[in-house]
Amino acid sequence: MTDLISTVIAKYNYWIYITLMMIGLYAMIAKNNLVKKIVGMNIFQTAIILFYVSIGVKKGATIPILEHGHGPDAHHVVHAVDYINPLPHVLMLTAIVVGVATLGVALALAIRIYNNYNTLEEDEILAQIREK
Amino acid sequence: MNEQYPALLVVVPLLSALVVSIAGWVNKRLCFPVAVAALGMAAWSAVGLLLRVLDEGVIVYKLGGWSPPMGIAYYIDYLNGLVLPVVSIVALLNLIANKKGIEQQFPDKIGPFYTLYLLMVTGLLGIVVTGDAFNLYVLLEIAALTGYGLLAMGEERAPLATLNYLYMGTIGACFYLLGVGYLYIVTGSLNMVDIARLLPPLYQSNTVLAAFIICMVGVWLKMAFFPLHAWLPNAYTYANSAASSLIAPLVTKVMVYVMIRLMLTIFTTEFVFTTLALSDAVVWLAVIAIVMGAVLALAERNLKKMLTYIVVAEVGYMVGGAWLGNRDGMTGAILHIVNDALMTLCVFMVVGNIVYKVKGYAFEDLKGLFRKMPFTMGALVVGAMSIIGVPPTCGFFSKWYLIVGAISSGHYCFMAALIFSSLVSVVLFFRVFEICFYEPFSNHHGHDNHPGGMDEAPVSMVVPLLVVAVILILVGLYTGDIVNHVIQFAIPEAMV
Amino acid sequence: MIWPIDLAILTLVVVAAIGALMVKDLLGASVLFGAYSFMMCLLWSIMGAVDVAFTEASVGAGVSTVFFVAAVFRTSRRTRD
Amino acid sequence: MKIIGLIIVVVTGALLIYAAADFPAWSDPASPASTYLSPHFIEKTMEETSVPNIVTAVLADYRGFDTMFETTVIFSAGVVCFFLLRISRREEEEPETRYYRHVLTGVTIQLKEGYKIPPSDDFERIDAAWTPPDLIIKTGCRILIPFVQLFALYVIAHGHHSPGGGFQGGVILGASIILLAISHDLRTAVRRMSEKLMAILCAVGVFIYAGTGALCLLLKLNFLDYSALAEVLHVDPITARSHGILIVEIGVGIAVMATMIWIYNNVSSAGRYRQGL
Repeated sequence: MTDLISTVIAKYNYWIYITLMMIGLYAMIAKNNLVKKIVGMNIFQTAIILFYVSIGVKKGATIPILEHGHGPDAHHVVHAVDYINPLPHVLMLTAIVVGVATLGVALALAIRIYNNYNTLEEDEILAQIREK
Repeated sequence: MNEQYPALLVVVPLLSALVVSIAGWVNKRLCFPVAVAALGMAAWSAVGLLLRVLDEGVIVYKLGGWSPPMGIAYYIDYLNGLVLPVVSIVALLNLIANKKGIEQQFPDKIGPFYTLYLLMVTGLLGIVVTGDAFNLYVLLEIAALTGYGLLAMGEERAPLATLNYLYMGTIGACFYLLGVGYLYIVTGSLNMVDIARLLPPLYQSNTVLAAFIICMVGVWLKMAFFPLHAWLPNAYTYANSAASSLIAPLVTKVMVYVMIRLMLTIFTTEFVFTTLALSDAVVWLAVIAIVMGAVLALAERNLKKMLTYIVVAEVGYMVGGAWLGNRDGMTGAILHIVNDALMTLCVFMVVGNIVYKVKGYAFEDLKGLFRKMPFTMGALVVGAMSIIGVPPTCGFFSKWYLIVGAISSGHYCFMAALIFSSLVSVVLFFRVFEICFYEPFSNHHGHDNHPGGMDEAPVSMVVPLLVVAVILILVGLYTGDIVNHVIQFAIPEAMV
Repeated sequence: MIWPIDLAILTLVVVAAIGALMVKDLLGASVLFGAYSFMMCLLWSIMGAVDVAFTEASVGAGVSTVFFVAAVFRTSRRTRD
Repeated sequence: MKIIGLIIVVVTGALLIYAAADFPAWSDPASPASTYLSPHFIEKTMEETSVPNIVTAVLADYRGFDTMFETTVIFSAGVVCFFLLRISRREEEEPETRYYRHVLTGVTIQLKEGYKIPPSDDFERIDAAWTPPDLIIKTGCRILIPFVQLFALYVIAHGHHSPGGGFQGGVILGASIILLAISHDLRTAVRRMSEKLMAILCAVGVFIYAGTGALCLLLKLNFLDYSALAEVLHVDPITARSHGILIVEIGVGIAVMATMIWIYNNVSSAGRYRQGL
């Protein structure tokens, strides 16, 4: 039992990212409203970003900006253990950008659909298509 | 110049997309020549690269001058060396063929259309050429986003179909990203070759297994492998013809390429076929995909939608072939990427020509088309023969390899599915030919000025189509060379 | 990093996410989504990913929310789920 | 659909939990991710690129190719939104009655079909649903916007030494114009930043990035190898890398700013460019 609890606590970031991802995935599959699905999609994407950022965390390390000064002794030796892993951050900057780009396109599509059918509920739209 | 082909391949379409985007606001007539020149340059680089690969073997190109595990590198080997020319040539021919159609459909938005077109090709070429797992994700998203934009401009139902595609595509891409994250957490690397080097001691790890499954599911979502195919038929059917004849041949095939790349390079055949016991299950899924694709196509009374279900069935061919786990199956799958891209292009271009002239693609719109558009329908016959698998055309040869692979690995059900779908294709296409040939042309649309006479699509649309039809036959005739000089080296020695 | 704060914000993130999906008004959902993004941004800055947090603050909590509100304004606030 | 969704979610969740069991412990300094590539970045960044913010260095140099495509993604999103939503002038039905407002007196003039107003700066075109912007909000935003923009420029320029960079700065710059559009109306914002300008700036921003890369290629080194710029800038190769990063960050900033405004304009007016929010 204590084992289980310690695993749960030791990796709680990972459990939360799984929870968020599943919330987003469920919303994307099961929600009926198109904009709600887009909200779900964004939650899904941010959950993955949370996962990547969690990879980068390092105990006892500081943010990945080197301490530096100017002058003769500016370049002191840098130890890798003192700084958080920067690579996941770089990747996630890209992923955030991709997320907002997808969001813009998805909203543009939703507006077009609304102009055609005057509703955002998927079942109402499908009913209108069937009527034609 | 020669050493810079890998960069030029991707950068030239990208830069020209930007130029076209600006030109669209200044002088619209500049867009088309710039786009054609850029894709011509890309095709030239792609062919040059293939020749260099044949000469020298694998080419590594370091972007930014950083050596691979640190920076991003391009790896061009026999596998993507073969796929690159196909992608760029398909895109080029389709662009030339659709000039008139694009001007007819989007008179005010020519600039943005060509921009998106070029960016899409950039994305696809980048996916094929890159050697970095994360870079692949970014390019995947470029290809996807521009694809949504292109597909959504079409009939009234297009935006909804595209939005569904967007949801599915995003889930797929995110799954792939998550899988890459899992690989990163256990290996610490993002470079494909480097990951493959670090993975073997970790083959028993849960995380690696989950990474593989998640990546595969993500890629299958993107390529519309059977239970995950629901977005594809509507999205491709309701789109405008220029976009659907670019996206239908290329996107699914490039995703199949990504799957094969994951299986052969990142995870290696040893892990996929020996450590995992999934290959039977996936082949069965492929069987279902092929059968369902064929049956659903049979139920359609609409040429374009019927073709989209054939695309679904063809994806089943390639996934099944790749997962058979032997050399012949893999050869068939890789060869089928090439062939299927070309034959799907051929039939979708035919639909494009028909839409241009007749303004419809339901079966009743096709009546009497053989008399009206003989060249277009001639190309349709060649494309259909290739999809069915009639010998001189290329479709026969890849099917042959797939069937040989199925027999030697003992998956007789897969062989049966292949033959079943070929028979269904015979029925499908001969039904179309019957309508086009025997029933008189009906002019209820009122576009026909000379009843009974010939009214072919413009020369600029017909010539590229005929070129594609000729290529189909040529690729068929030179299959032996392609297999012996290229594909044979693309498959690792370990695979028998 | 102080783990109680981390844990508290993680909980708030989940609450905001569920709230954004449950609320029966799209404008409310957009605003809750903004709150969710902002919580995420806090979480990442706690984890030391300052650049990512900065980006999320400007993109997720800022521009994305504005896009959502704009789109909801152009369509409708009505939702059944 | 709900049941299918639930099943899929449970299966996927189970797979993810199964995978998480074998993860290295959280925040473990000895995990592969922290010991394989990242030490090189952390320890060598300063001597190889002379940029103290490691994230900026990796983003724009080691993995600069990713970032170029990241900018391209945002550019293509802008183009897609325009392509999907913008209603071209020919399709747009010009309303029969148009409204103008005399700026100095605040008098609203209604014009019937066929009448035109003499071209002058005293009149501004408004929409039927136009309401005067709230004085407090209007003034508050006017005061705020220059500072927002200044901060954005700082973020772009100081990306080498502190969190931030082209992307964040570009978003903030874009947000300042979006703030103008929200607090006044869309027409005011579009008058400042016309649609054509936005569209061209998007492309120019990405072009600066890709063009820098292509310039390196022309200088006989690999694509995006900024050390090639040393010849042009007359500095040593390492400083050239630092300058190269600044140049591409500026490109990213321009592209992102323009795209954010472009997307907002199209989404908030559904492509009509009349009233915004």
